[in-house]
Amino acid sequence: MDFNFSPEEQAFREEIRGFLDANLPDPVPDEDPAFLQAWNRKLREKRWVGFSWPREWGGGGGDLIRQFILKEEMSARRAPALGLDFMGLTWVGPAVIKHGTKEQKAEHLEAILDGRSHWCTGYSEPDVGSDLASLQCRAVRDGDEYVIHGQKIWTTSAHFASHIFLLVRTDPTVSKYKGITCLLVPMSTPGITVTPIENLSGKASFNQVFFDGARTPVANRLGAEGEGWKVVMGALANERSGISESTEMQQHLDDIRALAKRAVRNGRPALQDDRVRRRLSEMEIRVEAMRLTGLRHLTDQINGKPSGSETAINKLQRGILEFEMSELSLELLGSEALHQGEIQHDALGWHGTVIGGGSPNIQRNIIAERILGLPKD
Amino acid sequence: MDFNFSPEEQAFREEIRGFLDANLPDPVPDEDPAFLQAWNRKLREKRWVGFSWPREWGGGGGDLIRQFILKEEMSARRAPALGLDFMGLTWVGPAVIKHGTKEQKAEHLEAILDGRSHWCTGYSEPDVGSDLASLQCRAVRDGDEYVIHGQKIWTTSAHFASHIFLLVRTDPTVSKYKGITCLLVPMSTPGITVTPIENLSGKASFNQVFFDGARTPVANRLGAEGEGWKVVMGALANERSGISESTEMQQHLDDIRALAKRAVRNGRPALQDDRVRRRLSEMEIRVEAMRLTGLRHLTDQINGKPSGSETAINKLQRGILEFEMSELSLELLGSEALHQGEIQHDALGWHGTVIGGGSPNIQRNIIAERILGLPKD
Amino acid sequence: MNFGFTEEQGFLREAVRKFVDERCPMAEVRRLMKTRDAHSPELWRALAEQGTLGLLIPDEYGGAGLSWVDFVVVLEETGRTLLPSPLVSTALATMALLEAGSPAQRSRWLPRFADGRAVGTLALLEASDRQGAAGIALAAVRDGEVDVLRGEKRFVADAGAADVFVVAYRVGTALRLALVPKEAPGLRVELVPTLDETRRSGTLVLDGVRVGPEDRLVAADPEATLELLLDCGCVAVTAEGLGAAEGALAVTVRYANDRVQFGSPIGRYQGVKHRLADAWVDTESIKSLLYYAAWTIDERRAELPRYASLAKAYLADAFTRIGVDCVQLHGAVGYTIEYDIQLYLKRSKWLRPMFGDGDYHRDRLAALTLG
Amino acid sequence: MNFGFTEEQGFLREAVRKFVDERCPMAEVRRLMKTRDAHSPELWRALAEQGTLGLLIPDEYGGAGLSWVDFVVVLEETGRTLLPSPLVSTALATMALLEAGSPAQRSRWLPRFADGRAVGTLALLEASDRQGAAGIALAAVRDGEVDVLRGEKRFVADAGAADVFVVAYRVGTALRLALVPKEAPGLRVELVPTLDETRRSGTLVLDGVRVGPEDRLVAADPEATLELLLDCGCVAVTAEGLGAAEGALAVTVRYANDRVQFGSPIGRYQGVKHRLADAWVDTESIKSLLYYAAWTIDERRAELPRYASLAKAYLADAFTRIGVDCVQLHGAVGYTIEYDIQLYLKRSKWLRPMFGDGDYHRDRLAALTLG
Repeated sequence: MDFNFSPEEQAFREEIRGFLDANLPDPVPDEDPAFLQAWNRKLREKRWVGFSWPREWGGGGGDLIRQFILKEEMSARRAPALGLDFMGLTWVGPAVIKHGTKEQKAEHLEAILDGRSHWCTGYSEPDVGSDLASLQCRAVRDGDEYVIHGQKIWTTSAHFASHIFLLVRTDPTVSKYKGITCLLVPMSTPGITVTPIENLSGKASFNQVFFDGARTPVANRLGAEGEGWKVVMGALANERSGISESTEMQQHLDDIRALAKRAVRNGRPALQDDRVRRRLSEMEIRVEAMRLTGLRHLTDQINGKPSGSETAINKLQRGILEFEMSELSLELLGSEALHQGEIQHDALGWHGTVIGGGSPNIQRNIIAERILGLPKD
Repeated sequence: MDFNFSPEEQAFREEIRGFLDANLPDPVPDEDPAFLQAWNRKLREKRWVGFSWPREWGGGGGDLIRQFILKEEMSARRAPALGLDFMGLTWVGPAVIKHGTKEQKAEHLEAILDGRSHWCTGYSEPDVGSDLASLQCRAVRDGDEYVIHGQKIWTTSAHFASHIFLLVRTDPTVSKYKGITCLLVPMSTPGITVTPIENLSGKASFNQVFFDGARTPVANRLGAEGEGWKVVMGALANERSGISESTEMQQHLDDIRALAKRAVRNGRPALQDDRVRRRLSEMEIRVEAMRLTGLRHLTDQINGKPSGSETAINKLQRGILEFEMSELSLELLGSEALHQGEIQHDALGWHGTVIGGGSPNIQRNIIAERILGLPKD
Repeated sequence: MNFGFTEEQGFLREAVRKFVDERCPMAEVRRLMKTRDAHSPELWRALAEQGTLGLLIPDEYGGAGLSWVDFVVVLEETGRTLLPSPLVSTALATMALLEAGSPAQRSRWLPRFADGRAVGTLALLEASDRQGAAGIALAAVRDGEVDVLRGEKRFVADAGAADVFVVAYRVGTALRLALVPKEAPGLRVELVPTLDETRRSGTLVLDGVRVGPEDRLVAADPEATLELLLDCGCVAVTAEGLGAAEGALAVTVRYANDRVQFGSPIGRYQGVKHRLADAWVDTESIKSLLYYAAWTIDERRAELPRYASLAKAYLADAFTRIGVDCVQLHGAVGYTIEYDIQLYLKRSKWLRPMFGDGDYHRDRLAALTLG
Repeated sequence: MNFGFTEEQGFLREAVRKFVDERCPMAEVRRLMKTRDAHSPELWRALAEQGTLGLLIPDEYGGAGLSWVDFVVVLEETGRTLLPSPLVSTALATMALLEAGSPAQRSRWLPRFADGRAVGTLALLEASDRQGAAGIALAAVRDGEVDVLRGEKRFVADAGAADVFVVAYRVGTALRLALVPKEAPGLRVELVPTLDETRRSGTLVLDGVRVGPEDRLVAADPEATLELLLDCGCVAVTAEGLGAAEGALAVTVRYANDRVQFGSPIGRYQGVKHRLADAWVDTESIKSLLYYAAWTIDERRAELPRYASLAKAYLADAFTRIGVDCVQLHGAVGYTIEYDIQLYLKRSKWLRPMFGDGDYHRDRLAALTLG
């Protein structure tokens, strides 16, 4: 156990800080597309976009600890995300690097790093719910093409995505895990229709995607036919370091502390209220526990023992925190909570985040059955 | 809806208060057997023991509202319980009045009112748990006697009871509800052995009772053979008015308020701590909700619509309150909570009370399935 | 002692439920919430014809002269389907008139409230963290017998639909209450977008509004009148919230019976059913507190402050939990605008601060009980 | 950056677990808890032979010179089966000597702590609601170079088994720490019956106890030393509590797999499994905080106060919930003395106030972070 960083790692941290001092405007114009493009170009020059990707494909070739340091420093200064194509960087790129053909790598990887592509992922389907492997969307081979029929749902960002990382059933006669194939499909393909689903804030953040005989070349298949489940499980493991979750929650905590500092409750500063103080401390405890749990799993990853179900810990902690933070922030607003506003909007939005990661009850089932060894229901 | 009492009811309340002023010592010597006997004689003279029993059997012939007033006033002054044989008064007496022979009534009712008997109830068995009707304890008819073999468990007070209100299986060939019979058995009967079970406080509050060929005359059967389930369900309904539960919780609340008034936390009076104040208010809210819910059910009973599963409301509220009160009282004690003492002892004891009424999860299943109509698990 | 509803109250409940189901089903709620005031004059007149609007108003002013227990029955049913309407606001304005209105003021407004020609509301609050009299700072400038008001009243419910406002202000340290009609020169309403789209809130801008003696309420003790109005507000929104919580529970029970996952309706799992059972225990317990609190308005005013706080504190936190649990138990669809459950979630967020949140009322109870 | 245990620490954990399972299974725990001091000199010597007692003590005094991270591994395992022993008390007395002991004091006591000939403990507290220096009021009367103590120290862990006490007192406003051996004239120990029968607590009565210069610790900043001891205490009891929480969870998981009701093991029901899953999330999260807190004692003292509070606050409340849930999930047998789960419940009640409860540490964190 050693939480000290090596001199080289420390120097890397200083390098990031220096870069941010020199380049990051205050306040960060994080809604300005021109700034975000320029920012991405600067990060690309440093090879900090796709930091852990191999250098031969345009990545940084960085190790996990430096990646952690990079994320921590960027997040502490509220710099924009590392890269413009979130899904591409997190899911698609690593899968293409592992399973892709030379042509696929050339076509997609640099585009992801430059933010020229914008990927979405087509996994969930109506009535399939938590049981992902039961998916029904069909692709039938017709010469050099697959012909796709079916439907996806809860597809985040599909309404402005350039490509979809798509799971389809190519063989319904074998066991459900073996008949699945992964395709890389441009959203401009004829036969694809996107219907946005409005969320409770009235925004379209996810979609239904319909495939009505959409055709895509066999060259767009990632990995072998019937190997789609393996491909996607590898990609899922990539997503689960838990580090970014805790830095995000740390930012929320900073925000709610700032709110508490200016809030007044019934004529008295909110920070003089014992219960407000203790609720903030309770959040600090859980955020710090998440950060350190993330570091434990990072160590496991570095040692080649990537964590499996253990990531459910931080998912559940996050659910508890999002709820608590939403409620406290609304309480601190007093009657202002009746109105629309950013804080009020965020307080409704956490439901989407929490459900997006698999509902808390599903996480609890996983823990109870896989880790504690209790019988299946 | 009318929460006013009639002038006659108000006069009855005044009568009780006058009686208490004249007769109840302060402090109440509620551990002194001689006082308790004398107190019971005084209450018997007023016909307040067995207040709702018919006058012909020595009861008060009182109505439910006056019974409520009587309990409320007695409890507010922390007078001893109304009667000495709790199980006899609550369960056995009403069942004997309804189903008993003239001889059974003569033998048992006055003894219960005078506190000469001490009843326990033999329902639960090992491995039967919540599914009471699956009981296995056998009674076989042999001439004018039943011969009993089997075992009961969690039998409160059996180690000093004079009689047991016993459920046995007389016919294993019919459906489980139909083969049950109710017997009124003296504990002195040969073939009955009692083994106390120590609870976590090291006290014996409940027992195992073994029947090894114990014989009891057929004359001790309450109701017809095979009608035991009906008899006991009627008795169970009697128990469930919920009024006494809320008066008990009100006493706990008074105690914990008194504790909070003298407690200091980290050098500051506990009553200056916002969180302590609000936790006390939260308890006040739930206790008052219990009291009023009890009154709603009392009204239903008066109108001949006795509540069924609705009593689960106050059982669950009680579980929440007992937990909260136990934890807050220990927190208010500070380091004193390390030691043994009455408050610490009570803080462990609530587990018994809560489980005794059927575990909270069982109550939730009942509500979800019977009232909300959700499917059985 | 009788803690039950009369047969008439049973009929009233049935009638309101039938009216609401027929005249304002959820599709109509969604249509109304897109309109400027979330208020339908047609629906309002139909409610008047039912006798609902005049419920608290005495016979002599064209009402039915019924009690708050009756009104709570109505609000529970209108809350159940999130009916958009200024029902509560107008009832509170009615209470202001019944408590402290002059005969002329009553004659002018109460018949119009009863038959649906006018809508009233309270305009009391200023600071977002303050409920009671201590938060009222708006100072009148005296011009002879006239009080001239310059300032703002915020968080005014149904501000756009209202024809008359009950405004609180100060002359020196003395609190005054007055009726200000919407046509009063210098009065302006600014609507503010609301979290719960079925509800409306606005700021009343007072730019030299003149309040003459005939406009002022004649309260002997304005602070007491103000407290009564706030406590009645507590009871009213608790009733609406109870109905909404029951509605959310019913919607979710239906979903849990219908939605099949891993081969069973999700309502089979204890993870679902126990939370719904807890929600039911809460709604039943709130009923007990609420009905008694309503009865104290009618019969035992001295107990009202405590019971208003007991009921609202329970509701505020329990409905928050119920709203969140019910959305979560819906899974992903609970987060879509298509399903109704999110409307109940928003109502739960709306009702929490209205007339004081849980901690506010727990503090108030502690002050009453512990000193 | 490496958040993992070394291979040696893995062996240490296995060795302690094996020792505890063999030498002090639950039957032996139950036997020991009936003895006066809940302390077995034989077991203590066996622990010494294992090298466990000397773990924090430098080589030169006969110890192993290991770290708090190692010690936390030990405590987690002894906590798992509720081992009765003055292990924590002696380790805290060791820390007092390492931080502020003179060479003579160290030479006298550390070798005896390491080989099990002596037991030490802290005698700091007086008022039941006070943890820190502000609670220390015991005033010495000066007699030349000697401080004469008259008064009481309460809540002294393992008071009956201890050979030497680290006593805090004041000379004027100045805080002082001293070593008082149990044979000191005027010293008397009164044992107090404890809620957790596997633990012992007592009152130290000081009736003219004389503390000479050679008895006093030589702390440059006694307040800082005191705070360090209390923070080390936090870490130690959090480690014991984490082990106990894991033990309670394991016992209950076993019961939930074995106990059949309505035809299924009760562990199949979500009402059971979700609570156990939550308990597991809590124990894993506490581990993260605890291991880091232990590391700060060894390597980064400036961060210790914050991390001691983070870890203890989480443990205090989570273990309370876990203890109660685990008893409840056992049903009626959970309430009997026969089943072990009630011993874990009592341990959870014991550990909450030790070195400050949840609210105490949340207040402390708020003061650090918010001012």
